[in-house]
Amino acid sequence: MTLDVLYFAWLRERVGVPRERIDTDAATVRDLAADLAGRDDWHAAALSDLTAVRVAIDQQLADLDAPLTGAREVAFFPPMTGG
Amino acid sequence: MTLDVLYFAWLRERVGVPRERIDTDAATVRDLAADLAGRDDWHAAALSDLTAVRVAIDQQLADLDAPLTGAREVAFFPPMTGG
Amino acid sequence: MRVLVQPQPFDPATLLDGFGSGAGAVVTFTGLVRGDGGIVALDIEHYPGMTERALQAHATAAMQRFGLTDVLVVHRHGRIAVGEAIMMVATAAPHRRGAFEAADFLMDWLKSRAPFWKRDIGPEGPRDWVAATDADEAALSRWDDPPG
Amino acid sequence: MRVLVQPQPFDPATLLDGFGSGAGAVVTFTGLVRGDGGIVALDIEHYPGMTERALQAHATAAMQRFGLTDVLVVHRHGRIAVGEAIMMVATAAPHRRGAFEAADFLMDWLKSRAPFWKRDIGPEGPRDWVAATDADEAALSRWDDPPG
Repeated sequence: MTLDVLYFAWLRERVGVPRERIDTDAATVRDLAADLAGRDDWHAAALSDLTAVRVAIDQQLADLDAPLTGAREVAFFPPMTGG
Repeated sequence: MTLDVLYFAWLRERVGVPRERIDTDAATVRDLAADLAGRDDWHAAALSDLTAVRVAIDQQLADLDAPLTGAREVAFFPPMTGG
Repeated sequence: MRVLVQPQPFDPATLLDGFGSGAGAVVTFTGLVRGDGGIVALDIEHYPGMTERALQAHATAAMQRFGLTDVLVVHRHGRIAVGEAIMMVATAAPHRRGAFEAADFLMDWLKSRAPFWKRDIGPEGPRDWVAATDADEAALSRWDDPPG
Repeated sequence: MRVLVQPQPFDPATLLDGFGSGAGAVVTFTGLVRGDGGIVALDIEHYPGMTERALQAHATAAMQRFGLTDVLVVHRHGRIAVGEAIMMVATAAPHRRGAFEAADFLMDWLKSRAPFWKRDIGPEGPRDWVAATDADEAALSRWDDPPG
């Protein structure tokens, strides 16, 4: 499965890119984070601890255990602090 | 005692004047209303039933039983409906 | 702090120019005349002298109670056509909670304790004086306890 | 209904021209950058596409839940200097309660669920990303039950 993965705020800074296109066999968001964290130190620094990480699948907020079936775009970011 | 008495909204319309200077021996606001209500039909129409009447003494909200000692200006009006 | 009681229309943009400078949160409330029941205007009567003093006192109380950095109250009297603004309050505070609560508090007070009386004006002329509502009394009683 | 997400400063008077026509109550909330801790600006990052969609969805939800006649949300992104407005919400309703509650609800949501992230900028450059607060989470949870 090919996915666009987006990073925001400090996750973007740790990974080093705002977005990337990747291939993965991950079934859930949590699996995807583990897959990415195993790829290099930068991804590991961003994604090995998901305590303060929020996710969206195709621009909708989602749980870490949400399935990736049919997903095209997954985003990882810290809790929002708008306003 | 000489007092300026002011009327607002429907009390003003019933009495027929917005303000008047009167002499009275009334000890409280309630006594004053009774004194005025006894003077003519217009005052009676405004002041014989005080259920929906509010009062101010010298521009401060007051109770009907508040004493008039030292008062210079007494106002009678319906509950406020501002804004 | 600024309190205005006037017959003239007011321009919010002019009044709010520079308002809340240094604050983090500004809330405004504007009350407009609605055309309910086919009315064409409202007449607002006030108590010259007492009205200004009461508004000043309550604006000052709101500043202290809610930690405001600034407050503005403008209220018109006389005849006000449907669609026009009757009044506006603006509150400025470091954070949003204080600004919201202060504006809400000032409005509840203005609706039931400020010396204004209003009557509906139809195409045929003046109608009845608007009666005070239990809902406005209940709204004001929310503020009897210190804010949470 | 109008939702704007933009880097440019906005002019409240222009955006509010004609807003709330026919309503009885208009509430606005404006959030401004405070100079706490010697900061000179904020950087606001957003998620292009998702941010606009989420704001549209919540503005629509607020319209329905609070019986609004109109709603406006404008939120900036990029670098915003101390003293400048970050965002504004405006709500219009027949009566004051709906307008106040809707603005309050939208702000609580914007602070903790809208896809924006901010970091402090000092004279020396970027500082830390601002952490989410328990207070903002608690504020949002007030709206879990239907409004009273």
